[in-house]
Amino acid sequence: MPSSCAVSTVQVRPYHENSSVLTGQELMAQNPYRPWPARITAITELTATEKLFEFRLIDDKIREAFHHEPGQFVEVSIFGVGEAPISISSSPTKQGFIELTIRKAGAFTEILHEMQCGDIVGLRGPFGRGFPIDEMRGHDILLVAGGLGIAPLRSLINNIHDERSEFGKVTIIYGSRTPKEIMFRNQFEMWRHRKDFDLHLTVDHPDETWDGAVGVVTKPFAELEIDASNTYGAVCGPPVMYRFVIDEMRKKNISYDHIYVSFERHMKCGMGKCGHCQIGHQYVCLDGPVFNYWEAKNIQGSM
Amino acid sequence: MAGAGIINTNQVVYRPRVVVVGLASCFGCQLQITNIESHLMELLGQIDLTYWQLASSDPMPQYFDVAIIEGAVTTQESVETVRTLRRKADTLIAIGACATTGGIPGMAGGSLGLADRAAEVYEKGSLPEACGEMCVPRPISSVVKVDAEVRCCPIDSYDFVKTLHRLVYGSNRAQLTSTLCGECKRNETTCFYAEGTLCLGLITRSGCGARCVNLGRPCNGCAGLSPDANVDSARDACVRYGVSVERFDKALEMFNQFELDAVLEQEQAQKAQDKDEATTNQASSEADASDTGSRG
Amino acid sequence: MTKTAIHVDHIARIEGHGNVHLVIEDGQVKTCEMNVVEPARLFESMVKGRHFSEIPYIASRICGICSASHVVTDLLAIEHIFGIEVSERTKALRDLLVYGSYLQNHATHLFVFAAPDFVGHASVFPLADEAPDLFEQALALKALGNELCTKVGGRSVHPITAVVGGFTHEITADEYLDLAQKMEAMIPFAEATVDLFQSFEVPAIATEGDMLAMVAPDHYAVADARAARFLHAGIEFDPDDVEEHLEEYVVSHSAALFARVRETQQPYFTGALSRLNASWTQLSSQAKVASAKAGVRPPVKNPYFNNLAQAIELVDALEHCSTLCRLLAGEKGGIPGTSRPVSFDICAGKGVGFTEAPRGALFHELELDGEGRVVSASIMTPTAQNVANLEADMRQLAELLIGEGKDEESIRGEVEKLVRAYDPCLSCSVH
Amino acid sequence: MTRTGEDMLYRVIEAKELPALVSAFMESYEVVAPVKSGSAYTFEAVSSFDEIELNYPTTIASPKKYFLPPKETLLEYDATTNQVTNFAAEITPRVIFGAHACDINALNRLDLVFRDGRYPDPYYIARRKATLVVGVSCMPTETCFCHLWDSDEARFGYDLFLQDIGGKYLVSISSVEAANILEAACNPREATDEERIEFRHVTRKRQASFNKDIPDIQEVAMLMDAFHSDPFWEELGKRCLSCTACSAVCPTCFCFDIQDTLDPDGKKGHRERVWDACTSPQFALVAGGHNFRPDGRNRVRHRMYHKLNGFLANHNHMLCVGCGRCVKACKANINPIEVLKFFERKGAEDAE
Ligand SMILES: Cc1cc2nc3c(=O)[nH]c(=O)nc-3n(C[C@H](O)[C@H](O)[C@H](O)COP(=O)(O)OP(=O)(O)OC[C@H]3O[C@@H](n4cnc5c(N)ncnc54)[C@H](O)[C@@H]3O)c2cc1C
Ligand code: SF4
Ligand code: SF4
Ligand code: SF4
Repeated sequence: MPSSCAVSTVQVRPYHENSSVLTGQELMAQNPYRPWPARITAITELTATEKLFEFRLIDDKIREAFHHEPGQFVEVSIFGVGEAPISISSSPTKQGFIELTIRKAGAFTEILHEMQCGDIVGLRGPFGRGFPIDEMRGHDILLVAGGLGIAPLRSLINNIHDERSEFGKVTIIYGSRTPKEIMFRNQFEMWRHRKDFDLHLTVDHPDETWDGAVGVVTKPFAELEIDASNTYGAVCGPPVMYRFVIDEMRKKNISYDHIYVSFERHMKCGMGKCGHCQIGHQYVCLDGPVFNYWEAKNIQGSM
Repeated sequence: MAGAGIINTNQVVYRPRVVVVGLASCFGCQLQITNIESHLMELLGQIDLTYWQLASSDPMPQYFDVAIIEGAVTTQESVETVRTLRRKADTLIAIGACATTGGIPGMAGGSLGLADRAAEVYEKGSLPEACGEMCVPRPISSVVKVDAEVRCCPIDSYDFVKTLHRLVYGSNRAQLTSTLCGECKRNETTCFYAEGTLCLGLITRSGCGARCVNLGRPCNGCAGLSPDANVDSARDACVRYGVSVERFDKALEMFNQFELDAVLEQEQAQKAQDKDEATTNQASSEADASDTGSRG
Repeated sequence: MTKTAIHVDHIARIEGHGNVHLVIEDGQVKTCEMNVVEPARLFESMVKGRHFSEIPYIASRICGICSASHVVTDLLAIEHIFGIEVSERTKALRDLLVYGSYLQNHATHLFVFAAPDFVGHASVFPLADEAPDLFEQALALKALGNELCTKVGGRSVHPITAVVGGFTHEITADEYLDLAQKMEAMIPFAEATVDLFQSFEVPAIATEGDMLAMVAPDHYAVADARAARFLHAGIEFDPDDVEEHLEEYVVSHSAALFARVRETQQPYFTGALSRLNASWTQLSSQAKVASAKAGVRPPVKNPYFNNLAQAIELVDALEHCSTLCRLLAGEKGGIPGTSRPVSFDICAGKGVGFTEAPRGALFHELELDGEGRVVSASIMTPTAQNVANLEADMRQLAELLIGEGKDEESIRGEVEKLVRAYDPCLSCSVH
Repeated sequence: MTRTGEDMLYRVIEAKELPALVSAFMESYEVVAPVKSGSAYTFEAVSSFDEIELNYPTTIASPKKYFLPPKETLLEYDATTNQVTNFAAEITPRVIFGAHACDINALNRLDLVFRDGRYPDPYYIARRKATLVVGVSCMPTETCFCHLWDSDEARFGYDLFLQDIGGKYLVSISSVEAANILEAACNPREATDEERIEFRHVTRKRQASFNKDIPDIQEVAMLMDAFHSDPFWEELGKRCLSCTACSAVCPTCFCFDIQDTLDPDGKKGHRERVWDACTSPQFALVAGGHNFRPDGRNRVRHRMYHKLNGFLANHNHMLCVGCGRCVKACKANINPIEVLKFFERKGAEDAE
């Protein structure tokens, strides 16, 4: 810095000095990079590699202002380790708590898996565009999940369940590699028995405990009766799954724009700036992660 | 990876037991660990340094969590040392160019045989027993799996701390393989090629901040060839800027003799493969850009 | 017949890998070997065929702790061959580089390697609790050495900026002044270090070998004189003639070559103690006072006093460097001109570069072809020159201690101490 | 800083008044300007007018670094409690003196992403607000093609713009803050008719001086889509050295990574935003090792696509402003001009 220069560096706080005058929404908006402390209130082991975490935002204002749509995600912070985008697994109808289904996949998620109830993480969000739940009301729903793809779909499923009367027939196809890797099995079974859902569980590799269907997620399509004009489809799973499932849905004549897919990409800011999640000109974090198939088809390099 | 699996989230509950071992090297990287004087005690507070021959006469313990290795593997004996360390440690860190690329000791590999070199240095036929059974100098990773590497010759002290932190506390920071020129642009230094001077930044792994270029010297490649190094394209660039390709190749030997040999081998294999594939469907490479999401 | 075998495998707190084998039979020392097992990296062979510009950079990797000395020595050799005359500023900067490595090396050696011996610890770390002040100041001194090397050479280990003909980068006047002030502030601690090492008790032995050091008529020479002297034999020679006076030979228990005075076939000592003996009168004023106070006046033949000599050199180096820094900053007329590399022509030839590394006389002999590529190289490091003398002193020490009826454990302890007093750098010695 | 053209004022000052203007700025701002550095030019903080090289061809990198620093702390935290301790950002009030039109247009592009839209970026905005931009007219170099993307003139986004009309400057004034300083330091006067004519003259001259070898292909965005699968991208991408130099120098490359760094004590730390680049091999890598853009072909194509098509789709502007910096920075000769030449070749082939 030149010595003749009269100015010195000033400290700017990218947030309001007097936060008490702001609403929760305003607080979050004034610095969207700011993670808000959230306490782990429950941990459920789902499989050997997946756990369901329940969080409660500590700040009252923030907690009350936090609203999400099924399919949206949050950025979870463990300071020193980093941040990771994670889909919200709980339904918007569940107030005050946020559930995340997290697979142990690497550095960040391993540390998270070691955390205990009462520990604090940072949360910011929700980000992205979720499933068009309002549009979906009054229609039949066909949900297809593969593996961890159930994480965002569970939010949708729980939402539908909580407002069951507002939806038509609901069919869920959920495929997993092995029976041990099926998540939320009890919850599904319970609903199946109550005839809330037409549930199809299928595994690639059965073991001695398994008496259900065996095969890929497209297999149950053969026996499905679908009223194409009245159905919304939603798909989430590993990359290879999409093309096959969408083909099946198209064969059943579900319209391009009634089929919804959720994408995953490397993601940092969650706000359409850092560039990592770009596919063509779309930002998965801003324009997605949920896209209808018509949009997705028209993004260069998406499918 | 959170290698040693040491932490309980918000709090360190266990200090990993660490050993530091030197192989064929100049000891500079071990020195660099001590050269962070103002933070040395803080650093030592986070680990249980159970063995460090450079600084202590305590003997090597039976059990430990983290092994830090400096130096290239140049003898049969050190091959064994490295294997033993790998067996005992949860986490193995290679520090410095010697350990990560073979470094300067690696120059003794290459075309001229090791025996011939030894004969040049010692009187013919009188190689001292103390030299042990020599082998082609190589990086640790060519002998055992390495969990983390701290690159450069010598290592940067803070880079070392970062790596240790990554292993002790975990970090989701991406490990970049981009090459050095980007750093020069961030530093806004004039490129050596503009004056027709050879610089190895074109293919050397970034991360050092282009320290040498900042001080007026071209990159010598001590961080090692990037796994994404595009040696062919770099040679073309040399031609475009009037730098001798022969000198470029020769300069690469300085820190990358071992990797260079591997690259050459790979290139040859690739060429053979390309020939095979030339006849098959060309569109196959298009597929990699058109994956959908990756939830599994 | 009683036979005692003392083996110290892997001597700690030295640079590199070495073992001591001492076999005593019936009160007689039968074997006394310094077994240097540092892996050979074959530098002299690997530099062959390479361009001269790369050589200092490669040679630097012989040793991290005296990397600056290796670089400067190679630069001197190359410039000597090409007939390059560098600027006064460049010379001053090179002095700073070499002194910087004295500060680094001596501080590390004295406190991290040697001191634990005298206070009965396995390492320096317990000192951090026992004598936090001392520990902190020792670290600060070492940090200052690093800072000097970093500011002048670009980093603390393996300098970047020193090239044939000059320097590629220089710091600002303000930074020089800041360095000078820091050096001056550190002098009292260096003096205290002299007192500290003076207070340690050491066995009374006197080396029988010769001593070798760089000499100059008018100053305490470390990097710029072209004269070396064997102090006892009184032989003074030009470094270009080093091979006529200094004989290297292979022994099977060491990967390092050994050396002796060719004329007398005697082993010899090189290092701080030799320098002090050779140039005592040219020490800086405060260093001379500190030395006299500690009772160190030439001739000093007890090799244990090498530690003390290093401590005295710390005082000398700080004083000298602060003066240089002030001159480089432009004070007192300054050192005009630049350190930017001068232009030169490449030619074939042979020449020897010579500096006083922290551990003693360092020679690099290079032969270049018409394109500036290395035809042959020979590197004589201080430690390689010292091992033969170390073995002789070790034998003398063991005999003395046996005579005094000391037990195996205390013999082992004293032997290790002696090795460390020599401050050997085995990675250098084997290169 | 104002965005509309209505209140724009034009005045004339003498070239010899510039030092006074710069000094006036220095009273309350750090002044950043083009200076000579080695054989090139860079934007640096200066302490006197004499250091400034106003007649510079282009700089190695753009003034983007003053709005999106290569490394910027977003927050500080305590890892032992896993809580944030501080959000303060250090910001220096600055004047960027001597930005070319392309760089001002580039800033306007960054505004679209970081200032406007759904998530205004508080750090960017604070820097943008604390910075005055003084533009200066230029003549194109061989590698400039800003005119193709309508970026050779800055219509807004600056505080002052100095058009060199030979020994004097026609100044367009667009902020009160700058107007006050200008008026206090210099003697701005109404432009005469001759000066207005001279202004038109130099503008024409600039427009006529662009390198004619750079093909003018206006339908480039559409062609990017049409030739998305052309083997050309393999040829181009195969050369990429994965160095990210292109993005580092580009005034409109804004991708970043967010990284946590612990202090040496392992307890406290800070979260930083650091420049990243889509040409970096790890840019689209996700857990489990899947890389959505695993090779040079995919990465280089993506970068060019974003520059020449993607941003346009979202924001109605080309992202590339044709500053030509990447043309110089890329040692592998990968740049938008090569893409334009490819489309030109394609056009020629079709015509055959
Ligand atoms: C919109 C969205 C929703 C997601 N929902 C869930 C979910 O509900 N449950 C779940 O378990 N996982 C989910 N993920 C994936 C999760 O973010 C990654 O598994 C996690 O970031 C891996 O981090 P890691 O450090 O454990 O793995 P590592 O393999 O150590 O790190 C991978 C590297 O990639 C980076 N990275 C950034 N974004 C991603 C990404 N999207 N995927 C993978 N790596 C990424 C990391 O920062 C790191 O540098 C979702 C991802 C996205 C984009
Ligand atoms: S070639 Fe060297 S000097 Fe040029 S940009 Fe790359 S690293 Fe920097
Ligand atoms: S892509 Fe190249 S020419 Fe276009 S704005 Fe960026 S650096 Fe300039
Ligand atoms: S396109 Fe050029 S500048 Fe960009 S990363 Fe590739 S080689 Fe480097």
